[in-house]
Amino acid sequence: MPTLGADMEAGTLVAWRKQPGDVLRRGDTIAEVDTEKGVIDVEVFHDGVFDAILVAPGTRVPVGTPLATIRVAGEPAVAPVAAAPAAPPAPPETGEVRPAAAVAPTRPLPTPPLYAPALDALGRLRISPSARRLARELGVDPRLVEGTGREGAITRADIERAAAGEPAAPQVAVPVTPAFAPPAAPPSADRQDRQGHQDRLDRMRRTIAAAMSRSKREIPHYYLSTTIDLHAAMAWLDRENERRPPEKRLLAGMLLLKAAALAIREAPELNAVWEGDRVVVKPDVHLGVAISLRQGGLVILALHDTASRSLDDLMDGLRDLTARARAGRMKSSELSDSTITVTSLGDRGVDAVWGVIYPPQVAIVGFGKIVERPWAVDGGLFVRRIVTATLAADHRVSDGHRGGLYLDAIDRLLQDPEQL
Amino acid sequence: MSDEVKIRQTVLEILGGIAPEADLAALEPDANFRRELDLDSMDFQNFVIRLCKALAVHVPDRDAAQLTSLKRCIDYLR
Amino acid sequence: MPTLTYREAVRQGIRAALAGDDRTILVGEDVGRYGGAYACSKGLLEEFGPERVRDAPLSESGFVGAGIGAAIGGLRPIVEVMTINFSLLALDQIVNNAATLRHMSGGQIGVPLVIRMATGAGRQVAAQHSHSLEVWYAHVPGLKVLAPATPHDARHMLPAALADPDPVIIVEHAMLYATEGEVEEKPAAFDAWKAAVRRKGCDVTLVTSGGSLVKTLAAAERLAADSIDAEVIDLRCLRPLDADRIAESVAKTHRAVVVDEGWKTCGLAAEIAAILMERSFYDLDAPVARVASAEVPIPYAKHLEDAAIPSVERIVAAVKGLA
Amino acid sequence: MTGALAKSHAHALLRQMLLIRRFEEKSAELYMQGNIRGFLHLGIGEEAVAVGAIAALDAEDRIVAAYREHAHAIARGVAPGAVMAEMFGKVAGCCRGRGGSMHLFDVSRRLFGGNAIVAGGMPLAVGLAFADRMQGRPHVTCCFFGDGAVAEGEFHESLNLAGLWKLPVLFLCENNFYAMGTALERHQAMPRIYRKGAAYGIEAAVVDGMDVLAVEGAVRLAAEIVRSTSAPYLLEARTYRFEAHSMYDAELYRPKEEVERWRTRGPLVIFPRQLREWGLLDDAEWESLERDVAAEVEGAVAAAEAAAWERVEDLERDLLAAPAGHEPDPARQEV
Repeated sequence: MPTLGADMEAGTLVAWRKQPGDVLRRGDTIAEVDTEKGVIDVEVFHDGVFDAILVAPGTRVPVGTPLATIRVAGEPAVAPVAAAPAAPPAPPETGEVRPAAAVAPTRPLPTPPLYAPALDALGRLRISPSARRLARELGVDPRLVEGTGREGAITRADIERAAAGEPAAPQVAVPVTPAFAPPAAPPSADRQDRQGHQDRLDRMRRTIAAAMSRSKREIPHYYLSTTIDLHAAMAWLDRENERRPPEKRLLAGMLLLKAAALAIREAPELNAVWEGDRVVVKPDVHLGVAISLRQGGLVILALHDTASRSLDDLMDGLRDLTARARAGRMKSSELSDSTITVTSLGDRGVDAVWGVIYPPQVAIVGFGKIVERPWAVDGGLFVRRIVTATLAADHRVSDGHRGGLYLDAIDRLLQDPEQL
Repeated sequence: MSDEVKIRQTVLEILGGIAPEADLAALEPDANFRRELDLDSMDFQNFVIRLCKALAVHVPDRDAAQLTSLKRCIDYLR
Repeated sequence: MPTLTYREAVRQGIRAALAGDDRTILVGEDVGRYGGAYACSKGLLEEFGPERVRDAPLSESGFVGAGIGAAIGGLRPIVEVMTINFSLLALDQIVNNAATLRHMSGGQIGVPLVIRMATGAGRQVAAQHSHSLEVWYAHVPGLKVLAPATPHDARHMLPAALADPDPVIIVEHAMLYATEGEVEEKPAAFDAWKAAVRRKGCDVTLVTSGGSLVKTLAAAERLAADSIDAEVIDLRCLRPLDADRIAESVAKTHRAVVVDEGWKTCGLAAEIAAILMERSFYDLDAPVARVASAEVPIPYAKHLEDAAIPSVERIVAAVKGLA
Repeated sequence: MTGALAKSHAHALLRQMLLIRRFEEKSAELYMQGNIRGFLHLGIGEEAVAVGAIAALDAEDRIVAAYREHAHAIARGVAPGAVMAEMFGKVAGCCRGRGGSMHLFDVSRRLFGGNAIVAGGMPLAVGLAFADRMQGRPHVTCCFFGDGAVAEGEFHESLNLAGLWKLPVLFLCENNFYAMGTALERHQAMPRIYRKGAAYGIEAAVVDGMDVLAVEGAVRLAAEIVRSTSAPYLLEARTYRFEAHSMYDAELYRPKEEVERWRTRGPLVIFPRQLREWGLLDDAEWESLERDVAAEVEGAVAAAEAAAWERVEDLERDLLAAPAGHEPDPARQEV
């Protein structure tokens, strides 16, 4: 069972998408796993042959439990296997350690790095031992108690409050649409699914609360902003879109995403994760895109290799990502791979957004809505479309000067949209 | 089926697919559904794509931004 | 009650021991003419003579081992090792002989020896004079380890150690020698082997010892300003540890932060945390936190040295981090 | 050797050496049968040093030995049964099974180990002598150590301390020419061990460690000097270990001929021959001695076999005299 965040403790196997004997390629979806984030496609990290199923659909197992075995390519077959079709060469290994092997191949995999999750899988109640005992003594059902402790843990004080009938300490108010249809994902045998979507949403809210609280508590944020003239970029985009059919049109946001990814070369330390006491700079840019879910809450999913893909490719990728996120069908790598996040409140939103860094990342870029404003150029006054770009970054890792260079690089890239 | 009815039905169907939780029966003809249904730019572009496909029409990019209410859609497309 | 410096309290303890028992001798590098590296034996050579206040050559293994033999032979030696870093040169004698002989001889031989040594950082003397290695000795069965944090304890732990029939290590934090405190001359009751509650509180238990006590008490005052009422426990004796006292306190506060100038990895704070896991798991409302020294040899430069060892700020932050 | 050699004394020395030899031979056999475990360092060939030296010491003199010390314990009068039981790990052992072969203690015999850290017992011996001097007792501490110990810092620290503080220590080096498998000249820049005393102002001499009478005489003289001057003394007894370092080794470090050459001058070769030449030993007496010693070794083994095991519940006994804060009456430790 892959961990999709260090706080995830268990997941339910929904279905096998491959069967023993199948030839597997790195990146293939082998199984579906249900967590409170929705049904996640579990990918394999090695070419090989599906050897044996260890966990049956409908079973809930702790993280780390091998789900199946894979014979890694190059190993002798244990049992006769149909000759594999000539496989294309495997993509080169990046050398980056991927979090959490989804399945246990017969060859040992590198230990996945553990880092605190953005999204907590609350298969288990996060409650202090003392609070658990107190809850039993006072007859309080701790599952009904809002935790206010570290990372949302339920403390003695929470139990005492609940026993006294008081509300939980004030939390961030979250408007939750009262009722809506369950997600498109097929319900599994997991009992948790029957508890309804509201539960899942509450838990997601709590995990967001935990991740964001942790971020604000642990990460010394600094904030920068710059206003960028999008005249050149929007003129180019309008020209492009004018000659394209609707399904090929690009959103202005794609230019911003691509620019944010490319600008990383000016300040690579912003594309990194903080591992307890040190920063690990990532070689590839997997932009995390904050996707708000229609039913409330949000997920941050990786748009892989953002800097090297074409705008069209990225557009397709983002469309696919958004659709699947909203359907509750995400891939494990998308949840765990992002290296820097971009958030935007959309074109009907606000002038500027100041992000909260998504741990263990060290920076978040925000784009406000694109608006027309008076703009001075060479002593003349013009109406131009502009956008306010912001950066919230971890001061342990970078300084304002570097952050400023990064925003400036985004600005310069957007002045030359052909290059994006 | 008149064009108007067909357009209205198509628009509502597409919107229902994008925002399954919404109460579309309550949607006023003049209401800005981008705002009412909280459609972001990706949602809206998906709406335009599906609308063009369903009605077999071409909507230029500069016009697409106008299609924000039932009434405007009907006015523009019929 | 007279106020004494820690240094003077140590000196008075040694002086009383020499005066009260002719079996007691003081042996160590520069304890005689020089008056002690930390001036803890100033004037004692003149008072008790060179036989009983005996300068030793720079041979830690030799004179600590001789102290062991002398203790077996009926003396009650106080051996002073200049710093705990230097005591590593005598580690063989302390660990392989002093700690083992009673057991290995089937109970025939006891080693009633007291070894005093300075420990700890804070004087910019860098890695070979600044480490807090007392937990190394606290690890060893057969030894007892005392860490006086106040002049009163510095004065009265020594006679308790000398009265003990087994080897006792006394670690004196070098930054404490100049501190002052009240010393009761003849306390009605004095138990060297139990932890002491230095400040009562109900929100969190701060467990510490030796040179970290002052900082921990200061942190507790700062926390009080934020309405966090911390209880401060001074371990005093690092082996055997007074687990009862720690567990009692945590049963009341449900939270614990351990402050120790040793390194975190496999350190004293780790041991306390493990005791709390074993004894107090169902009392804990938050994970046990540790404030220990950075995992580096203690550096020379002042700002680096300060950053390496526990500070009031780090203690406060650790308590607040418990949420 | 000064004065006439009494037959009874000669027989006592011979009997002790023979007892130690047969005891160790039996130990090797029991080791192979698994009754004795751990390390077993036999001193076969070196008996004359312990026996001769201890014969020359007073009953109150203190003895600190190293880890090849069965001979010292037995020569000092520790019952072979108690030594054997200790090696069996039995509660009747002289250390209740806590020490084993390498850590034999008997305070009543003033035997303070049995120390398995090479040179580790030397500072301790200095301390024992220091306590005696401070308390005005006339005893000598005889500190046995091997040639390997000479390379340790504790050797030099101990000689310096004893020389500096004028302490009554007789440092007795049992030089068998090999520190485990490293020959003396391969670990010492200056392999004449007795000469190292000069660096610390310590008088020194060499004696043939295969000749029990020579050892006895040399130690008697040395102990007299130590006792009368309260100054340390260094005596180097040259001897040889006939068997492996511990129970087994391939003995790649020394030629077989060398071992054979030394065997011909073994203490149980030359001393009986001398006694026969001097008319102090005949065949009947030798056979009687052998029978007598064999019976004693047999008795020791039987006693060890019959002895009880320490109760596991008593594992932690004798770690401390008493829990902290509950010390017994801190009465003077009499030794």
